[in-house]
Amino acid sequence: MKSRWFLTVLGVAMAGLMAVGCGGEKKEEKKADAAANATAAAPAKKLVLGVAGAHSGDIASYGLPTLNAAKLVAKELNAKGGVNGMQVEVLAMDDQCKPELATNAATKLVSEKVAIVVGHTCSGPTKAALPIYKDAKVVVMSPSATSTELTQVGNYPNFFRTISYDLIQGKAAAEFAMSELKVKKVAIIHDKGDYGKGFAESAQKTFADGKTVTVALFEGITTGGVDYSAVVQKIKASGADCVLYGGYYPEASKIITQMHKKGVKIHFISDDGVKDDTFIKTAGVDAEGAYATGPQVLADNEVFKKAAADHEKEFGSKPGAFFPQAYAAAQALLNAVAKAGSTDYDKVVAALHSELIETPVGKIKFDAKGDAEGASFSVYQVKNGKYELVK
Amino acid sequence: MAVANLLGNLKKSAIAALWLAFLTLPVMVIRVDTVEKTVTWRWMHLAYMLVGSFVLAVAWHFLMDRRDRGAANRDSGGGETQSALSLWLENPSVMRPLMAFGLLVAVAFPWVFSMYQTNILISALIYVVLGLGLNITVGLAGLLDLGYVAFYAVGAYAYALLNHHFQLGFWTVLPLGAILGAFFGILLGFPVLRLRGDYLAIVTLGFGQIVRLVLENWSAFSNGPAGISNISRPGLFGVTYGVDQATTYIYYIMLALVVLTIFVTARLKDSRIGRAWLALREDEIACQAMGIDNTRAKLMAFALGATLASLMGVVFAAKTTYINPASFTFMESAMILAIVVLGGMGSVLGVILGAFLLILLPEYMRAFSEYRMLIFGATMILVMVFRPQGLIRAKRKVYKINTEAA
Amino acid sequence: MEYFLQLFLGGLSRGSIYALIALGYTMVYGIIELINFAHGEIYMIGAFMGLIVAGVLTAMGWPTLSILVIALIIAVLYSAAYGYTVEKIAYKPLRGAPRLAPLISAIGMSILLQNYVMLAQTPDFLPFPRLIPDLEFMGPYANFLATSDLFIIITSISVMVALTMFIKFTRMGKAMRATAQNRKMAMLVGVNVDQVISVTFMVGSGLAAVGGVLIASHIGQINFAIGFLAGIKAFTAAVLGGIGSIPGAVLGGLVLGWTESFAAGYISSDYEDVFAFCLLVLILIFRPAGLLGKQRSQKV
Amino acid sequence: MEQTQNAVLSVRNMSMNFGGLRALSDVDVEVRSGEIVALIGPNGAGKTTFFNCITGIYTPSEGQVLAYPTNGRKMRADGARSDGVRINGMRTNLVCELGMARTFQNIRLFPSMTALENVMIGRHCRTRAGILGAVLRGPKARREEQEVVDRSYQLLKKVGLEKVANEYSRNLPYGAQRRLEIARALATEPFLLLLDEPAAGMNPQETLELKEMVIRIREEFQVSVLLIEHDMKMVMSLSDRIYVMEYGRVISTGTPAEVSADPQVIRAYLGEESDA
Repeated sequence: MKSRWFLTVLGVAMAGLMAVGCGGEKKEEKKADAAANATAAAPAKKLVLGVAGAHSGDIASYGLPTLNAAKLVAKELNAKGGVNGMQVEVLAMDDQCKPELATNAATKLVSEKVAIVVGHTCSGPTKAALPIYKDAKVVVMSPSATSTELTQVGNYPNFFRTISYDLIQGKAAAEFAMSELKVKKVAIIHDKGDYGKGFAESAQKTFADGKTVTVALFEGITTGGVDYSAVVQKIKASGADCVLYGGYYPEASKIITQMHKKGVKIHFISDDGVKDDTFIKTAGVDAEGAYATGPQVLADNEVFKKAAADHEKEFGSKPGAFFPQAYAAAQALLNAVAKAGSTDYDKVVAALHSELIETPVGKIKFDAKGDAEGASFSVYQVKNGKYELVK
Repeated sequence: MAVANLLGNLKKSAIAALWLAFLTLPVMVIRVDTVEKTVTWRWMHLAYMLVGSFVLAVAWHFLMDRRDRGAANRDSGGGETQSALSLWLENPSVMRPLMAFGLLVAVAFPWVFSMYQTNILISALIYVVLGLGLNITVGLAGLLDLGYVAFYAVGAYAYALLNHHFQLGFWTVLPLGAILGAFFGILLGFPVLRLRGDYLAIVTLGFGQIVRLVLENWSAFSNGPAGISNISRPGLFGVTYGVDQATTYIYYIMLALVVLTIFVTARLKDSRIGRAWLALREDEIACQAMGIDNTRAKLMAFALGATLASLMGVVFAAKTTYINPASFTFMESAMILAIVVLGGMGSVLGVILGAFLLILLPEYMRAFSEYRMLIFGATMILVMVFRPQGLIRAKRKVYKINTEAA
Repeated sequence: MEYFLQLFLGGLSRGSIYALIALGYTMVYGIIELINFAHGEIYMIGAFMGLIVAGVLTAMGWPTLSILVIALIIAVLYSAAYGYTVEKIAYKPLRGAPRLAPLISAIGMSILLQNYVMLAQTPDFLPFPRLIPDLEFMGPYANFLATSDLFIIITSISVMVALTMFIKFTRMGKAMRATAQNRKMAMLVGVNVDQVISVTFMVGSGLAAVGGVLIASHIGQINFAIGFLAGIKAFTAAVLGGIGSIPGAVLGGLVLGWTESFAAGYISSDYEDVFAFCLLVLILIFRPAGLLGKQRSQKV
Repeated sequence: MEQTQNAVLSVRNMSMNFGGLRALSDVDVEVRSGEIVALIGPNGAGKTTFFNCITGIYTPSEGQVLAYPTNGRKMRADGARSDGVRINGMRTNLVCELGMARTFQNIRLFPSMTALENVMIGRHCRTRAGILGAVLRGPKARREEQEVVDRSYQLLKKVGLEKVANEYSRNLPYGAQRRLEIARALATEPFLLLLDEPAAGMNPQETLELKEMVIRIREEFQVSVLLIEHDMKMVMSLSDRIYVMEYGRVISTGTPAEVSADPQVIRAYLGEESDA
């Protein structure tokens, strides 16, 4: 009796889920179809802007600001009458920063005939999803995927980004260490992740090319560890006068704290994943004096000021990570559609390459490989509990 | 009686709700910022918590009563209660058309639904096979393997690397991956044979971690955390497909592999080998005392499970066209294990159901996005509490004896 | 030599951290033979309790040391309550169920608790105040061992001693041992097994909370996911030492800590976890019951 | 060494130590072809340990165990000789394959398998079908499987369990489970059947039936039987010879009449535990 009851409920629930899933799916598909048909005949009412990225899970704090940015841009344009007479609608797709979920998100967006997508948050999922977009001729622009190969290998003509990539960032950090800090011996530590290791390797290469600095140590650490004293001792034993860390802020703050505890007070340079206020909060006084590279944001950039103010008004909080880049990406994509006059793939891509647009990251257009011209990295230093631009 | 019972339940539920509200009070209500030295109190959350946990507690007690009554019935009545549904399902005159219908729906699926639906169904089918593979190791042979995902990684990287370096195609690597999986299964199987139960679990967990860590660190071999992209999709006699057709194509490949796996596992389950595995699971000493070579049986179970996982790895790499070590974490092993246990250890139908439930549920629950993992965890607990043997209880074959010969 | 000593002490401190969490693990396992995957989450909740209490008290302007004491007490009590509740919901209804069923509900509980804290608090890392003050006399030795390291080492050893005494000499401890050896017999001789299991969970969870608060204060940050890796490491330590054995948990933790520390120091931290797991596999192959575990001859 | 003619099992000077504990010391036991031999003694005398030592579950510390298979078994183990196989230290499954099958004191059936399947497990070492055979089910595999089912069913019939062939073994009554264990052991085609307290927990009527069954089995399957039993009435009327053990030693041996007249046995066994 009991099991029959249970199975019946389960069966109904599953059938219901399927029905909801599929049913909803079909309806929306029709809508999208209708939209597509309408575009051909007369200006339609809606232009769907896909936003794919980590909207849940532990990386969500890097992905959600992008969604907010897209919503803000859409709202602003809609208030001005939309793009080509169409109202912009944001369609969010969560990938939790996992490649397999990213392909699901991508196929869903393609199924819904979305032509322009802001995303994805992480490089790995972006690599997994891009072939699907490429085949369906969807233009994708990421505010945060910094893997060098995404643009530099040239596999994806449909991919653009408003952030500069690991190679440039690692180079910027290494050059800063060589020319400004005049270090002689450096220990490079990374978190074994795609992002952190990419940054570390690029810095290592720059040091090797520069020839004035020896790399005394190049090692990965385990994220989430409780203790990094062994690696700190190793840094100390190596006699390095500078640590270059590739990774995110939680480990960076643990390492810098333990370094100071063990009396290792040398330069600490890290990347954009560390250029986050949470780093200063978690590392406390130990964060003081640490350097981090980050995308160049013109402090007196009018667009950025306005976007940040809008964000405060709309969501009641300060914008999060990659917000300016995401804002720029949404702007650039929608501007390209407006300039192209339709969502036609070739025209949109051409417009992205040729049209300059004023964004929070500066006045940008995209080079042949898809990187934003003019977007680059600056170096910041923690001074009095705040990141301040030093170069 | 019923009313008193109901009132009693309501009272118990109220107490439970108060207790849970008290328990969750600090985390739900208070948010602190130790840097700014500020405290935020969010009392509304407490109210939500009270109401929510009361409703849940009432449902819990209601179900618990049902469960206990069911258990009491079973004890007094003796024998196993057979659910009407499973009786119905076992009837071949019902089962056959049902299976035919299911297959028809499955075959027609990509033509009716969108590429997205097909795509997530492929994921679900991959997990069906993974579940069935782990079911051999855990469900039939009783060897708790917490590092199953390592074999999945072996297959995925085998295809990715062979494709990347030597341009080998999907169909060439598929059998190679299977062989490699079996090889790794035996390789890892050997040292752990002496261990039993939970020690086996932790060592296999360790192996799973080692494989992932090596993939992460040995960049020269596996390209490290950056992963391998641009893996070819499967082609057919030199024809390559676009994403849409390729999805449909992989879907049919997967469908064929699922049917094959179901066929193989169903037949194995009631064979000489399958019985030996079951005996191994039930009582290792008695099993050996009855002349079964435990070592052989264990290695076979390990190798076969690994082969299926490795096969799926190849398909997975071909499907996503990009892999990195992050796809092969312990959580993935736990997920596959959950499919097996939730579905019903040893039951083929149960595992299939479990895979669909665990893979499709989060996907269709996108609407609840942030709450879905919470609901997912709760579902796992609830199913285990109310159906510890899994959704479908494994059944043994009923033999018809030829009495004339007897 | 100095380098060796530094690594040795680093490993000691890291190992004590593992040991502190492993103690609760091994206790629960000893009594009901359940790999309590949610133990790491209880540790995480203990740390959050500590953070919340510390946050409230800091805002009220209390002195650091009293905050530490009160935070510890409240975290222990609350975590014990969590342990009690978790057992009642996810494990008690499953006694007598197939062996893997409680394991799955434990994994479910772990996912549930993680997401509960993430949704109720935040997915970001939160700074944890340094509640353990730096003692002055430790100043010159900070290069080797910080005060918080010392604190954790002393705590795990005293907890180990206290726990051993508790199990050896108290009535409840005896009941625990009886339950661990043969639950049915214990029941027959009048041990309230339900109560024993509840107490075991409460004590184990309380210990996890002690670990949570001290370790969070040592590391200086927490988020909802810290329990997972800590749980796996502690479980490894417990198995290494011989699961169910209390001194074994501490020894296992230390051996694990030293292995990782020396592997990182002399070879490469890239592979420290690989070394840790290889060591585990090797030890279990040659001593299947762990370092201090009793080799139980199987009854036939 | 002396070797009695047509012995099927001969245990000489066997000792077993667990750490400092000497569970068996210098045990000599012999079973001849077609005999029913009983092993009796108070609890803790080492009877089950003796079984475990000769079936490979424990490796005896000293002495040797020789088996003389009567069914012309091929031997896979090292040390196979025409005049007997040394089986101490041999793996349990090989001992079984050689032709020595046992039951357990605390019944060890496979609870979630049916009665028939339990017996079919016993056929495992006498059949060869592998994974491919199981999956493809070629004519050979099918024939073998059918043979396994038929023979197992026959065995169930022999122990009177054919009506419950498709019941889960955990649901069978106690006495039936004991008989099922015997059927399972017989399925391995043994030359020597080792029964560990087969009548434990049975009522007098069941015990009587069991006794008759054991005699019938000996005739029909041409096996020798070595059994541990506490039921004196059954032991005395069933066995050809008896070994009496106490504190890990054999203290007396002979026909039932001889043993029951041995003053040492009366003192050690019957005197102290007359109602055992």
